Amino acid sequence: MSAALPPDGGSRTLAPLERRLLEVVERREHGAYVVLAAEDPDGPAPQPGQFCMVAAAERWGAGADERPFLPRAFSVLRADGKRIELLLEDVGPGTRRLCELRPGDGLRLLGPLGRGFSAPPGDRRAILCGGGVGMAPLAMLQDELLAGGRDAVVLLGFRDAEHAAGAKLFARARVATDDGSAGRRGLVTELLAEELARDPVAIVYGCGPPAMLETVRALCERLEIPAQLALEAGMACGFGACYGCVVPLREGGNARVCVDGPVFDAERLASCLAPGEAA
Amino acid sequence: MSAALPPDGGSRTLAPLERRLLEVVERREHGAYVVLAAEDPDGPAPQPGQFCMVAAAERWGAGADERPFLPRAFSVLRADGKRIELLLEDVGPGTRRLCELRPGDGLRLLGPLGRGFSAPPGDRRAILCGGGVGMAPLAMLQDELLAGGRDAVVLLGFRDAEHAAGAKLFARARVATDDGSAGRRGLVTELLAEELARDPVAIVYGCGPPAMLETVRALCERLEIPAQLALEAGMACGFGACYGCVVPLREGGNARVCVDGPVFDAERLASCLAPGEAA
Amino acid sequence: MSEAVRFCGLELDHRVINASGTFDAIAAQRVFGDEIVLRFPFAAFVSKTITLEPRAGNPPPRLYEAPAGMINSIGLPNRGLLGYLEHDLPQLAALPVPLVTNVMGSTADEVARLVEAIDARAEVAAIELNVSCPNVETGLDLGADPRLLGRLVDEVRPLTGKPLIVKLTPNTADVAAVAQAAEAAGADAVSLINTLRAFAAHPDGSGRAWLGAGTGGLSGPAVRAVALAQIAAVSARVEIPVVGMGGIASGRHARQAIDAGATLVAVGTESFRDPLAGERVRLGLDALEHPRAAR
Amino acid sequence: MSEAVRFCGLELDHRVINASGTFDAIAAQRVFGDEIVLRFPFAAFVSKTITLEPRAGNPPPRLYEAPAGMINSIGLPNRGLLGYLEHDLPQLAALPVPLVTNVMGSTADEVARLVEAIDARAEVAAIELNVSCPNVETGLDLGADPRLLGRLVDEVRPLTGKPLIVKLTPNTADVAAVAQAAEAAGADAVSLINTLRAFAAHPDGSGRAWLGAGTGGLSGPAVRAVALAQIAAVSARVEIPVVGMGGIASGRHARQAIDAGATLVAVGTESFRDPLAGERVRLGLDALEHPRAAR
Ligand SMILES: Cc1cc2nc3c(=O)[nH]c(=O)nc-3n(C[C@H](O)[C@H](O)[C@H](O)COP(=O)(O)OP(=O)(O)OC[C@H]3O[C@@H](n4cnc5c(N)ncnc54)[C@H](O)[C@@H]3O)c2cc1C
Ligand SMILES: Cc1cc2nc3c(=O)[nH]c(=O)nc-3n(C[C@H](O)[C@H](O)[C@H](O)COP(=O)(O)OP(=O)(O)OC[C@H]3O[C@@H](n4cnc5c(N)ncnc54)[C@H](O)[C@@H]3O)c2cc1C
Ligand SMILES: Cc1cc2nc3c(=O)[nH]c(=O)nc-3n(C[C@H](O)[C@H](O)[C@H](O)COP(=O)(O)O)c2cc1C
Ligand SMILES: Cc1cc2nc3c(=O)[nH]c(=O)nc-3n(C[C@H](O)[C@H](O)[C@H](O)COP(=O)(O)O)c2cc1C
Ligand code: FES
Ligand code: FES
Repeated sequence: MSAALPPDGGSRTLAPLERRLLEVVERREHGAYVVLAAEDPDGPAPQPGQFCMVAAAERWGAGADERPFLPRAFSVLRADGKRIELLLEDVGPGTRRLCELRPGDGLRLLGPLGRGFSAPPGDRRAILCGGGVGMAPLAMLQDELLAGGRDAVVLLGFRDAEHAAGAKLFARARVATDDGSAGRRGLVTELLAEELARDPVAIVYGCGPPAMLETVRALCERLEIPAQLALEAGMACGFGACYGCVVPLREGGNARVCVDGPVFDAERLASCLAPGEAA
Repeated sequence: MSAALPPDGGSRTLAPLERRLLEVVERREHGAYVVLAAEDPDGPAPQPGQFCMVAAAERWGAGADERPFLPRAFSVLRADGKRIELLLEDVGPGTRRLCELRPGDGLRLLGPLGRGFSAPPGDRRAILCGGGVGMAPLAMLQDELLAGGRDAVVLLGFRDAEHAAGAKLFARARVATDDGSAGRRGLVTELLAEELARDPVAIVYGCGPPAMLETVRALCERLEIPAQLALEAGMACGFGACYGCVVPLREGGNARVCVDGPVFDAERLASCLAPGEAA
Repeated sequence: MSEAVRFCGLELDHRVINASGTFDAIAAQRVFGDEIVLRFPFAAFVSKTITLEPRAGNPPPRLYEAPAGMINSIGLPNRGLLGYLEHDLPQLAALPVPLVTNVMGSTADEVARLVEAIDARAEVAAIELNVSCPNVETGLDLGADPRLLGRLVDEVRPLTGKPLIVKLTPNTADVAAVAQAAEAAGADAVSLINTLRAFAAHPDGSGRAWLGAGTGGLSGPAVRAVALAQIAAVSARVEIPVVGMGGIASGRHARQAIDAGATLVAVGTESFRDPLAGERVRLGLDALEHPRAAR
Repeated sequence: MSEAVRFCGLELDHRVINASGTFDAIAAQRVFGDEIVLRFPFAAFVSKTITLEPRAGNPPPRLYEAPAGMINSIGLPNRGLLGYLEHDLPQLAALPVPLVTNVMGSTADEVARLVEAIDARAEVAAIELNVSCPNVETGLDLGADPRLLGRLVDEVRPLTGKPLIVKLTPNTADVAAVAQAAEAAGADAVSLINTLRAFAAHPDGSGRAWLGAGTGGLSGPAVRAVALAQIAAVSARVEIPVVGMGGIASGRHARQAIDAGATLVAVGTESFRDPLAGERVRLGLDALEHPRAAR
């Protein structure tokens, strides 16, 4: 059981100060993704959208260029007070090492961290829109919404069918793929636009690559529909210590994704793209 | 089959220029020691006393203090043209990582390197005297001597019975242990002194910790008995490139253990102890 | 079990503090709650660098992972002196340990104004002067030249009765000469090392800089051996206490810095990997100092 | 497939050479036989540093393994100028690539005598001047101060018509200023970085130095980001070609150094891990430059 969705982002589940040493108890593959489950008896119930800083307990490092060195950030896919699940996509030395882990191996985990999603205001319908591995924080959010008796439309976009296999992690979801090999051919943001056209009394929960998030942000801004977007940023610490993970705010200045986010109200963001990055 | 013992140290088996990627095919424990065997179809037959520079193919590094970084030196325990065996004692991050390897894992190996033992001059009886993991280069030497129809007395010293289990790697051997838990209680150099007293027409082949080697050296010097000692030194490269592995010579100047040794005629050495080290 | 230690007249519970800019006690309270105050990992808290005017810091990306370390181009974001005094100071003053405020200015006048303002605040136990700011004319770090640094410390020394720690730059030919100049001008202590100037190449192979600011500073285990050499060189030439840092990640590393001459050690990058790194370093250090008691 | 490159008038088969003191072509022939000559990994061979008189080098231990790198205190053992000319030079001249002789002296006079003697030998294609020798008076590296270095290069430049490469020290505040001084005094190229001054603590925890010589120099991947920053800083300020080195272990790293401004790259520590590292770096670099052809 995750912690209930807070009415707004003010409250958060606090992280125990210690990095916990957890044991991996299950490793499943879902197409291109790996789900790692670890026993976490002392972990508090995270809110949907919170994340953890994770490292393998053994041999963290010594990959290409002697990396990884720092821990890596991962959304909580699901957590029930006894175990925690993470969704991984192998994109570099850190995720590769974690994808190697097998039941019995150790994991160092700090969390839950950050500010998660908050409950849909009023009776707005929740539309969860995820791109690729960005679906991770939406799974627990859907569970929570459904458990609370609310609707939760899930729209997911993937490169291809191999990645779309990840959609099985959701109670139900509609899928788009770039190459049409699963679900609709096209972008998940096209599904979102249709969904919002059908019924604009909605709130959008988004997580995915910057270009996708930026499309979601711009769309919701134009339609004046509230959105909560979970951002990513390179992180060293995950708890506000390094000031490395900043994102510029529309109101001026920067916010730290790890403590002020990762979930932001879309209206606070000027753009979801990195400076100089094209959509 | 190892290469025949050369009449003197002038000839050596050359190393292929490439680090070979070998597959571990067997891992055995002998008390405190691990024997790793790897398939090595392209490896030339090494001479007894030659060594290799070895690293795990995967995850070399990331131990305590982010080490190991450099490859590690290991004597060839045995090699038969198809496979090579190494004897390991876990004393730090490099040997620990290698001791973790299991059949199917990869090993990077450069060698055979260095100058090995040479044949006993005239009809001198060969006495092989090893301390701890220093027994490694003596195993192939004994095989070679016995195959050549010569006698080869092996004397081995160990801390305790757990380590003395390594003596099983030899056709036959007499053992001393510090605590008397196996073989004679005492030092292997006491066995050696007795052996030499019995019949001084001998040559001593020694390998082991500095203090033991120094005792062997001093004993043989006093008795005017020739000795060939295989030294250890911290090494970065193993092929003469770094000048890191030097040992001072009696004749003045330094020799590089990796290319001028590891086997030295005892009379060339001033002392087997590191500068400032007590026996 | 740790022994108290005197440092520039301050009584500290043990020898392990944080490196400036690598721990945000206020953010940590939002994340970990009161636990971080109850179990504060450091014997003193060093603020990140405060400048006269607010700074947004550098554009992202600000972080790069290097072999056994990291490169940062954070760019000293801070609320500026007034923001610090109003907003941060009251919260930091509530921490259970003495507060060291780290300041930087690009001219002696700026530094003087910072030092005067901080001096006026009783909540602050000591001032650390970051002299790794690039000199506007030469582009070199302000603290790279012994004469320039001596002059700077000379000017600001009279402005405060609080202990003045000069945080040296490692990007210099003769760090011990710079430390001597700081000592001669009245510094109460020196701290080192700050990050080594470093370049992070874009992982896309384009040859562009990865960091938003172009270059950055290297920290973590990769720099530890350089730090130990500089700590030893400085300790051999000054009488004032030395705060040693750079890649310290265990009690053994702390011990090495102390053996090289440091009175206190500071933990920086390792706190990013583990928020309790400071406590771990202290316990490790205790165990080395009292090997029996630790069993 | 690699493209030939001109460097100070020399025609080299490709851009990858060895770093001085990290490859011994003569010893390699004893170990690997003629294979090392037939498949020589470098486009030029740089000798280890030669001094006027023979040197035994430092007492062991000379090596220490550091996070992502190593610290050495080899101490420049060599046969001295005469021994080099008589014993080493004939063998090195037989290598299939141009020979660069690296020399070091602790006074301008010593350097002058070395340069004159090497200049007289047609087998030598270029001279590299190692200025990381400690100045007897200051203890700083000879090459740490732009004025001192400029004067030194001024004195020895007229003594040879061969290309003169000045190998800079990284242990300085402003490496670009030193490079400019070398250029102004007539150097044909600069090479960098040499090792960073570093301390290796004894693993027994006693606080003693591990290395026989007390301190040493850090090299390997740990220093790569520092090297790239210095290569970029120097390349931006001089017109003469730059030889980039420091932690280069792959074609991608070589590419980064070239993008930072280097004309050639040198492989040092990585050759210890793999005698064919030079070839691997060259092939990796080729593959990045001709991505299609490499498939
Ligand atoms: C809040 C949050 C939640 C996340 N949740 C998930 C999740 O649930 N599942 C998941 O799979 N991923 C998640 N991520 C992303 C995940 O953290 C990254 O994929 C991971 O850090 C990549 O590490 P790596 O070592 O595998 O790859 P890296 O090599 O670190 O590459 C990842 C990216 O980092 C950059 N990069 C490359 N080299 C360097 C370098 N030397 N230094 C710095 N940056 C470099 C590049 O942009 C590269 O594309 C999340 C990230 C955040 C911030
Ligand atoms: C020619 C030769 C043949 C050998 N044959 C064998 C063999 O057959 N079997 C076998 O088990 N061993 C053999 N050895 C020894 C083996 O190479 C070492 O045990 C191994 O290198 C240890 O590496 P490690 O990482 O496990 O331990 P390390 O941590 O490297 O510790 C080993 C020793 O190195 C020193 N040390 C500690 N830290 C450092 C540091 N940071 N930098 C440098 N030195 C440090 C200390 O003296 C320590 O006791 C041989 C060595 C040589 C030279
Ligand atoms: C992300 C980051 C931010 C830093 N910010 C500051 C700062 O604001 N002021 C300062 O004096 N030093 C700053 N430093 C330098 C550290 O205080 C310390 O000197 C350096 O990182 C070396 O220690 P370490 O290797 O333990 O991190 C910063 C270092 C890092 C990594
Ligand atoms: C063991 C060793 C010996 C070295 N000897 C010399 C030398 O004789 N002359 C010299 O100019 N540089 C010497 N160097 C420095 C290297 O040439 C090179 O500048 C430095 O190691 C950085 O490159 P790397 O990180 O690729 O090793 C030596 C370096 C090492 C590691
Ligand atoms: S990751 Fe360090 S402040 Fe956000
Ligand atoms: S180990 Fe490098 S020269 Fe011997």
